[in-house]
Amino acid sequence: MTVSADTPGDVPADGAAAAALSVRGVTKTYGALVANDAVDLDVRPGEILALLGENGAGKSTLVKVLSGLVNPDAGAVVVDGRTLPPGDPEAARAAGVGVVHQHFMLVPDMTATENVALSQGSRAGRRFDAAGTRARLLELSERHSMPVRPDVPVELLPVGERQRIEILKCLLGDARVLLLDEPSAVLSPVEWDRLAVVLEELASQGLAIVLITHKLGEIAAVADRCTVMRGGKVVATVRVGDTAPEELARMMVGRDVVLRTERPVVAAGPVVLEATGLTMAGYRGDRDLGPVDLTVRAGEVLGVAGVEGNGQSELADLLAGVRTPTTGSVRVTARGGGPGRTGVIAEDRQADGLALPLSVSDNLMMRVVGDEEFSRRGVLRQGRIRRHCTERVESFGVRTAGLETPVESLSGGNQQKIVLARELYGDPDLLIAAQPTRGLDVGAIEFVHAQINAHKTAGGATVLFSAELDEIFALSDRIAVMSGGRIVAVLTADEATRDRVGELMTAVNGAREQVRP
Amino acid sequence: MNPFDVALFAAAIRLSVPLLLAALGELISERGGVINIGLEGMMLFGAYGAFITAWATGSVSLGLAAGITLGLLTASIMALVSVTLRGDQIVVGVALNLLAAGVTMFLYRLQFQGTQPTTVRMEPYAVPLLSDIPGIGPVLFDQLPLVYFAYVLGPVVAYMLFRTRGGLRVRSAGEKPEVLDSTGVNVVRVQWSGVLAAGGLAGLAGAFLSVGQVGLFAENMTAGRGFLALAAVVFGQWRPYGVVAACLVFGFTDALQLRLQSMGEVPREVWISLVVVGVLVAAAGVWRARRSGSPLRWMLLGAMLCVVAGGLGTALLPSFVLPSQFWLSLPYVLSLIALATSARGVRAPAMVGRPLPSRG
Amino acid sequence: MNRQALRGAAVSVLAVVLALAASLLVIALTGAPIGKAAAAMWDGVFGSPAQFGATLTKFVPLVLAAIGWVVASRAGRLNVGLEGQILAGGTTAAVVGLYLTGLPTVLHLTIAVLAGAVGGALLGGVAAWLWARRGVNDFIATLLLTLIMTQVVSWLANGPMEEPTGTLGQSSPVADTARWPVLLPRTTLRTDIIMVIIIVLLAAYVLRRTVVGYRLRLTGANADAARATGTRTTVVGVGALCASAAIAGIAGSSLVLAAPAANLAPGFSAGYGFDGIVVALLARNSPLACIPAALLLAALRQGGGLLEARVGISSGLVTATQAVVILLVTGTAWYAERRRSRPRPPGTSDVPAPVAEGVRS
Amino acid sequence: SGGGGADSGGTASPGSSAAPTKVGVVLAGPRNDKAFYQSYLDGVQAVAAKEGMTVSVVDNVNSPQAAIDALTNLAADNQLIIAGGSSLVSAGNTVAAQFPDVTFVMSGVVQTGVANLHTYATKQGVPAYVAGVVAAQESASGSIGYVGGTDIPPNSQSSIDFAAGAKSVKPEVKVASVTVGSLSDAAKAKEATAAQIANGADVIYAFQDAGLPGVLDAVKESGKTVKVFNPTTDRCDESPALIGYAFQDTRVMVGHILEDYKADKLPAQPRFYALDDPSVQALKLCPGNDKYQAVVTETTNKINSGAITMPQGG
Ligand SMILES: Nc1ncnc2c1ncn2[C@@H]1O[C@H](COP(=O)(O)OP(=O)(O)OP(=O)(O)O)[C@@H](O)[C@H]1O
Ligand SMILES: Nc1ncnc2c1ncn2[C@@H]1O[C@H](COP(=O)(O)OP(=O)(O)OP(=O)(O)O)[C@@H](O)[C@H]1O
Ligand SMILES: [Mg+2]
Ligand SMILES: [Mg+2]
Repeated sequence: MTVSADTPGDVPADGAAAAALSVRGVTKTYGALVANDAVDLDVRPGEILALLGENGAGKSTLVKVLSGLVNPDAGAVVVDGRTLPPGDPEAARAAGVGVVHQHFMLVPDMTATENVALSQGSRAGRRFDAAGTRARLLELSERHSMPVRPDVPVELLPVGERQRIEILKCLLGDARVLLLDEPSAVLSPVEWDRLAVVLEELASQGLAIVLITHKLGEIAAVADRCTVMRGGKVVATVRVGDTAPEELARMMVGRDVVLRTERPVVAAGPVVLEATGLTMAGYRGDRDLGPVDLTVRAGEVLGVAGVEGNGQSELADLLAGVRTPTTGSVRVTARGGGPGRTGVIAEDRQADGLALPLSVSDNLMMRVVGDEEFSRRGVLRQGRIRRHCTERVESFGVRTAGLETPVESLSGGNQQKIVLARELYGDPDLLIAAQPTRGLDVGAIEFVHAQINAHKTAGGATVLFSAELDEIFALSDRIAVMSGGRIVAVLTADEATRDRVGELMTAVNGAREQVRP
Repeated sequence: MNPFDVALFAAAIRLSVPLLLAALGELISERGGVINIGLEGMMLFGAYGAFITAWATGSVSLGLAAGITLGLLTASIMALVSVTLRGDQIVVGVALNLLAAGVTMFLYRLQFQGTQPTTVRMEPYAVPLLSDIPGIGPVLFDQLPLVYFAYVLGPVVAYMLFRTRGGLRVRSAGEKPEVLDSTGVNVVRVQWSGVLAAGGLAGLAGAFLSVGQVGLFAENMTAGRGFLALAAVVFGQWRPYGVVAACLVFGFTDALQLRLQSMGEVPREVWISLVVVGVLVAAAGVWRARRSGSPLRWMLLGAMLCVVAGGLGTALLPSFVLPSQFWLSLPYVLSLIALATSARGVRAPAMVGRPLPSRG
Repeated sequence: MNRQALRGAAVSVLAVVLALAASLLVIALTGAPIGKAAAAMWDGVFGSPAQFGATLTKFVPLVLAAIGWVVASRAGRLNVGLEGQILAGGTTAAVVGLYLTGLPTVLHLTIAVLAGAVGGALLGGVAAWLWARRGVNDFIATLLLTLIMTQVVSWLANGPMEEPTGTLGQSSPVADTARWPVLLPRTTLRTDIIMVIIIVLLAAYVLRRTVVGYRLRLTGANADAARATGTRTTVVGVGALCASAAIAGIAGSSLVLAAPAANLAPGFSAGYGFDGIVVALLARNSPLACIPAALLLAALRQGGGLLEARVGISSGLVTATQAVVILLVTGTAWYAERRRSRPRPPGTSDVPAPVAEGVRS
Repeated sequence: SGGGGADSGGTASPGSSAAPTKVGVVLAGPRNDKAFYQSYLDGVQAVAAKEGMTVSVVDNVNSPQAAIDALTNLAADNQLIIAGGSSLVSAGNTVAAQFPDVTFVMSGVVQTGVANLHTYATKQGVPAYVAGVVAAQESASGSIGYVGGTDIPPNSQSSIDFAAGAKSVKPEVKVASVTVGSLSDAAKAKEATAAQIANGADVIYAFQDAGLPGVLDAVKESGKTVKVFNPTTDRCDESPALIGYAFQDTRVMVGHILEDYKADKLPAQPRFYALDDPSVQALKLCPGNDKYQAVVTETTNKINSGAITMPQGG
């Protein structure tokens, strides 16, 4: 079945059931930018609707409108036939709209129990039933096999567990409509599988679910229909079973997207990265990292796979020099000898890679501002800086109004490009790429992969950390598997199969990820 | 001569109470993300309002109510400007202190033209039976009724902050207001209630000073207690029982220093107890270092200093007098030391000093 | 951008005018002649060279404290303890001015001013150390240190540094060689104002045009990203706090070395440290805008003084009026900010809607 | 009499023998303290009412710069400036030179050789010496106390002189001094007094103004016989515990200032009142304590004749 991208909502409702959630003509502008442009949407009870769209298409904005966090300029949100007052989160919650936001909505110094209790009830003076809340949380967590520790402040928990708490929080709220904004971005494949089961089960109980994700495979696995957004508008709504992933990608980006990248073969050069005996005591309080030994050569991509919480983030930080190891050393040698330069794509670009309130140009200068080229005796050389930034922005195709635009107003994909443009500048000998495509749309992923491959072809060494096994397989020449803070195996691309890697990831030491009561 | 007698402890309690009232209110406010430099001004307004009402009506309880009301009114200004209008918390607080000093002075002079009348004041109430317990009875249970209120306030605040929904909301407003917003609770209102709690209790603390203890008003009679209460919240590391302990420590050191000053020379008992304190601090340090990995060396250093000073004092008994400024700054020094030696996990609520983000 | 800045400035000015009107109203309510009061306000600021000189004299510590705040807040540090650092700087300057005698003027004055900077920086350094090494909140640390410093100065002025008769509770005046030369005769204005203007311009230049300024900005915007890309953020934070404190220390040195009495007296900081924060707020953390903002606040302080002396308005009322001004200014600052980020009708902005991003053509 | 038409900023030369028409008063503390500052202002206003002068007041001047401002602001409009509070002295030294046409009278030792700058001050410690002599005799416990306000010169002078007076008659008497940290913190003054009493003091010199009721409260609540001296004013009716007070009436002194101004006789040398003029300063006893009158008179005479020398410092 071919779908015309110009006729939104052309897939009719299954049966006669009234929509649990209807969105009518929602429009939201930020200045001149139209984030949502007359968006219409229907979700029926028992249905999982996927919401797909490139970065900046307006998905999260729509979720915020639905949950009352953002007051739309026009349009209405109807739940179970009743129109919600705009910009009123309390009314949305009361109507049964549960939301898992793209960025965690948990108070870091409170426990899971307290966070759940916080999200419930409306009378302030009342004592909250800590024991009851805790019991219900545990009961639900057991029922859906989503283990959480109820009494540990959430700031001490790994992100996967925090995501589980977010989802349980929603479920405990007796939601009728569940909105999940990229829940899988921080989940491991195993965790996603569990979540998928839960979602289907919930749908079968009559919940209406909106799932936002960039992963076409996830859509194919659980969603009934898929609504595609582009530039704030709904461009199409299709039945998932009838539509190929390539087609979805095309509708969303407006052109053909290469979903599989060819891995260039480059002859490995001299050793660029040599890490020996790296250990770090007590990361996340009670776990030890290492000892880890690693060697990466010029023209080589080493992929690091592992279940979240097994030390990959920490290893990335150690290799990037952001943290200092307890013992051991990291040596980066330039291809021509001497100390080498490292470029780092941080796992959490907003937290560790960008200064959001500062301009595009300020963000591009972070590493090089002290170089002779851009400053003389401590004084900035404005002209050169401007020329440099213009060149970077152009060659990476960053969509920005200008060099002085604050980075926070760029969409996620363009923010990532700023990081890449900065970190790949000057042809670094080593690139540490941690979750380089987390939260990016397929078009942007294609671009990032191309950049990593270009870096490789130019003779740079790369260590790629990714929660996406597909990405690891697509780009890596060798794959290191981490478990329990150690590298348990290093496989060549030929040896590595999905099953083998998955097995290594979860074997023996992987038990550490398990929840202690 | 031994300074550690019933009178000392009774004085320590009386000196702690206004601090305790103000500091526990401030704790709620800071947990909600608003630091209230204007605490001193709120106390002063409270003291003035309580006095003028008691003077006009002859009723202590109306006076107390007026003290609370004025504290609440001042807190409303604080909340309006710093919470609703996102004004800088520090600046608003400083302005409120100016405002309180100016307005109370202006009105008091306008009214009394240079006289200083006294009025009714609260009478102590001996709790039956309890006050007959030898030793602690007269110290703890023959006090002003407000003192008993202060006794239970710590547990009440602890309960409210950690066991009620309201408490959860206040804490989340101080740590991550977005979360509260996303659950549909009005963050501005939650912060308002925190600030109002601080204002009402600060007003009561001021009333305790004027109609509670002396039955008169004097310009600037709070004499820096608001800042002391701020320090107590820090010293107590933003925990209710920590704050109670901090106020007791401040009250006790204050009572002790007044006592020591009035002894002329520092008696042997004090030096000996300094040694004891040193040993206790060292023990507590070791215990805490075991539990939470807090830096031990500072604790030990402090303990060593106590022991050495105490030992030397016991041996030599120098009749030396410390300047009054030493004692006046001691609570602040203690607070800084407590913060500097505490485990790294201890920190102010994340939103303290910062305005709420405004929603899109 | 310019239009927004203009609107911000307009709102600030409006707030001040409103506050003045409000205070005149209160004055009128107390029965004082309002015309006379307004005239006294005006004369207090511009009435004579002496009055104008006094206004400018107040401008000096105000603008310095404001610059101190700006420098620290650029790096994301909240230096609430400017007041204490003023006290510390004034104290060290007084010590040098009093006890290091026999030097020629240029040298002695220079050393005394530097001593002020060092004194301020030392106190700021304690807070910086507590922050960097012990993880103590800078906001709390600087506040507590201010409360401590107040007592230290009171002790010094009444004890070790008291003048020989021991009856004044202040130190003797510093040596003439350590005093700033008079700029305008028959006024309190001294040449330190020239140094101050240079400091402001320098701060503006450094913050805007140098690598140091860039690193401060970067650290303030996101310390983690700054650290990950090679900025030593702890050094930057400590440096910003110390520099901020040093500037406050210079303000303190001026309050001693350029004051008519030129001695150490309790309370010589007179709240300038806190008012400096108001100035910075009014100037929206822009160093150059601190100049008009500080002039405005100096004028308010100066005008209020004559109001009391001439019209007999109670000092309590003058104090309260200042508080109202501060509250109004603080309350309206956000309004100006918010107006800025309000949605503008489509077509008025130069920001193009990002269509089809994430694709490299 | 010289030119009577001396208007604001006019031609009146210092010491012109006409009554000033405009007087400015600067006070380092509150004008309603029921003590030192208030009596300063009362003095000026009493004369002003009689002579038809206008009086402008700036009070609570608590920083050096505020002192300069207050003096400067008043000097612009007035012919005579009277400043109460020793912390204003250094400001007077600098401002007087800028207004040669205005006469400044400060309450502390000023720079010499400035024609329009004069000192009229009280030595507040001296009556405390006499109080110390009485206290030593009154005390049954051999222990007496001093409850100070803040660390300001009159406070420390009184403290030193009180102790010296007591020791001069009973060298073995124990004198302990406590500083409350504020002159108006009645609650803490109460605790400080309670501490003194707990330590056995039975005579207390309370250097407290607004805080005095706190001191008297503590005495009452202790249930013991404790006697209290207070500074400045007669408050004997407030409590039977009050035994006497270091009477000080700066009104009389201010009257002298205005007379001397009129007569063009303002002295170049500092004019200090100790106990030489009983209408300005004296140790006075509350009713019922007449048994000490002889001691008071004798000590006062000895001090005035120079037979007793006062301790230095403070
Ligand atoms: N508060 C805001 N102020 C200004 N612009 C905003 C704001 N919030 C979102 N935008 C803009 O609105 C557009 C839509 O953003 P939104 O977060 O909804 O995208 P998204 O579809 O969720 O993208 P992603 O897949 O990257 O999460 C983007 O261009 C973004 O820059
Ligand atoms: N336990 C400790 N004892 C002494 N110094 C420490 C300790 N922990 C950290 N430091 C030092 O204190 C400084 C700041 O520590 P902190 O842990 O706050 O760093 P950070 O988290 O990287 O900083 P930020 O607060 O900007 O995120 C660092 O220089 C670090 O070396
Ligand atoms: Mg999104
Ligand atoms: Mg940290």
